[in-house]
Amino acid sequence: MMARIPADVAQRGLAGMSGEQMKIDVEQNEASVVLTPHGEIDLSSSPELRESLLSALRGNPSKLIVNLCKTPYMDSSGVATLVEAMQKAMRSQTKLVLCGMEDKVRSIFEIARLDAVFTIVDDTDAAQTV
Amino acid sequence: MMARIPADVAQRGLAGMSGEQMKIDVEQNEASVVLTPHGEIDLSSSPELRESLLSALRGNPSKLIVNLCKTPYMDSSGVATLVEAMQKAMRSQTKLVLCGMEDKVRSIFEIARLDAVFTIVDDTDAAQTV
Amino acid sequence: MSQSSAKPDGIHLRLEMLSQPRYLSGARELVAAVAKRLGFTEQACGQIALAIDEALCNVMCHGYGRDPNGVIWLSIEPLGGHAPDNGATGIKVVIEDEAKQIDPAKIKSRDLDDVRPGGLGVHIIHEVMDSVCFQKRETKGMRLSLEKRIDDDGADSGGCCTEGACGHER
Amino acid sequence: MSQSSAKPDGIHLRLEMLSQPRYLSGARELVAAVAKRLGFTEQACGQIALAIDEALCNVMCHGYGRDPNGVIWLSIEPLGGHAPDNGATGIKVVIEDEAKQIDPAKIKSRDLDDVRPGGLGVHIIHEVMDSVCFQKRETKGMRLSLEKRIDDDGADSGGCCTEGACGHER
Ligand SMILES: Nc1ncnc2c1ncn2[C@@H]1O[C@H](COP(=O)(O)OP(=O)(O)O)[C@@H](O)[C@H]1O
Ligand SMILES: Nc1ncnc2c1ncn2[C@@H]1O[C@H](COP(=O)(O)OP(=O)(O)O)[C@@H](O)[C@H]1O
Repeated sequence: MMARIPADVAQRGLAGMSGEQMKIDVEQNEASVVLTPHGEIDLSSSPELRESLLSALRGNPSKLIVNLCKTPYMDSSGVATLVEAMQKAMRSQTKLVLCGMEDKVRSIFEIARLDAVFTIVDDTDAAQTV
Repeated sequence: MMARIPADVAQRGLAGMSGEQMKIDVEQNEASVVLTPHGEIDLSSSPELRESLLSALRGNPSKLIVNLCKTPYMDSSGVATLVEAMQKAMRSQTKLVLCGMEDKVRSIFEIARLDAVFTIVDDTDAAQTV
Repeated sequence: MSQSSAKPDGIHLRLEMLSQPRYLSGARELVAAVAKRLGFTEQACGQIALAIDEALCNVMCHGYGRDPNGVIWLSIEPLGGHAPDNGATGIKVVIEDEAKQIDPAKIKSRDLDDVRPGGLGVHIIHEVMDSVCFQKRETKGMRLSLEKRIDDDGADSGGCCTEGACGHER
Repeated sequence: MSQSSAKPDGIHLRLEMLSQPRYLSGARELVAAVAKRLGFTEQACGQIALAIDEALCNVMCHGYGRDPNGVIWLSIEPLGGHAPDNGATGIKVVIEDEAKQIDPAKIKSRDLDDVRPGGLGVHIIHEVMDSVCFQKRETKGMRLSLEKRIDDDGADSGGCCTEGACGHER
């Protein structure tokens, strides 16, 4: 009843199945970069967020702001991606700041007890001054 | 695999299956009544909207305003309910006005070519003066 | 519902549901969310959800005569390449039931100028979808096959048939 | 998937889906919309959606090793009376697969204090749901049975088991 995918396509696995939908705005300021992902962050879109975070970190900004005001949903694959970015950021003296979180998204950080581990502020203005 | 419902329960049919979720605010002014349904209006909730409209019309207000600003979705059962109310309202010299429609809801009125049949205004203030 | 191996017929998701109005929202949200991931705009997804809702309402009300024990199957197939990373060109949704059969030619909405409650569902389905095929199923019940292409405004753009059975199957 | 008559086992909706991340949103929106109609708050629906998403991610990644051809079944049952107008007291969701089997006792999340990417899904599922049962299916694959009661804040409130198989079936 259900359609299987040919083996050669299947072998590419899930890597190729991700992220063709997600738009991520990048705003480059003097010393900071603001990333604003648009849309739900789950297993299908988090690889694209990861690419975008790693690419921003390669520029060694003093601050990397992830603005989640356009993110109505995030699962643990998104959280994992942000944890990885935070650890990379710490090693390269970049300050990672999250802002603009909706309650629904904040609740996963609370459940994972990561709300105290990340620097989380209200909006990009607060993120610039923190 | 799927659960059937006992015959005696099933006989009550769909009437009893409706509307236990929908909240409808009723605001009674001197000559007008404003109904504000909260939530999606589909086959499962439109009977409750219908009850509420008929009850308001029984009071013979000179104006009945249906404020759809808390209605993110409506299907043709909701539209049918409003058409019925409009016809009843016309017979009893009540003016029926719709307001607060989101684009998504407006589009079903357009598809059904009922956007010119109803009096549709932006908000309750406009509805009071129309 | 057997859990044995799946035939490669293009169906990626299949929902079996009881004919109860309280489950309409679940079914249309499922289809809308899949359409979103396949590349439809937010607006198109809203319209697809509406068409699915109208089709399911008709099965519940006319097909099953409001019996809450009827079963409805809804299957979803991406059009234009089934590989998970291929850009889909559209969506196909097939709705099947075991309800009473009706001549597909008899399924039509009222004249829009004759304003009265009801009689809009079939019109809405035709407006939103590019292809609309009502068929009697081989054994019992009806099958409604719906298709919509991405980047199409949903206007009348030559579905395989717009009235009655077409016998056209992908 | 057979379309013959349905057993009265309480399941009202059943989704069969391929193990592809792009279909996660459809599955969780389906469950969230049904939960809403059964009487859960908006917030509870969001949490249920998250738990379902995490469970499906685990089947896709760990069970099927990211093979996009795996099949996953998700069934939904209202708890506390199956009549369509009876107030439900909760929801039961069962997720089944044909993927590799694992000892249910081995399915657990990392220590939360040891901050590193990943290792949160199982913890989230336990936090959100009142009852979480991992089991090996009789033939092949795993079964995860999840329950949540309405008007329960999702805090640890005595599910039938929180670690490993419980053999408890409603
Ligand atoms: N699934 C169905 N089974 C039987 N008859 C149907 C079905 N769908 C539509 N019809 C017929 O087509 C007519 C038009 O349907 P529709 O445009 O949705 O308006 P309404 O449902 O309000 O009557 C219905 O009145 C019914 O006679
Ligand atoms: N469906 C499953 N099949 C096999 N193993 C699983 C399954 N679900 C969870 N596991 C095991 O439990 C561990 C913890 O899962 P989880 O808390 O979701 O974190 P993560 O998926 O990030 O590793 C996984 O690493 C895996 O070993």
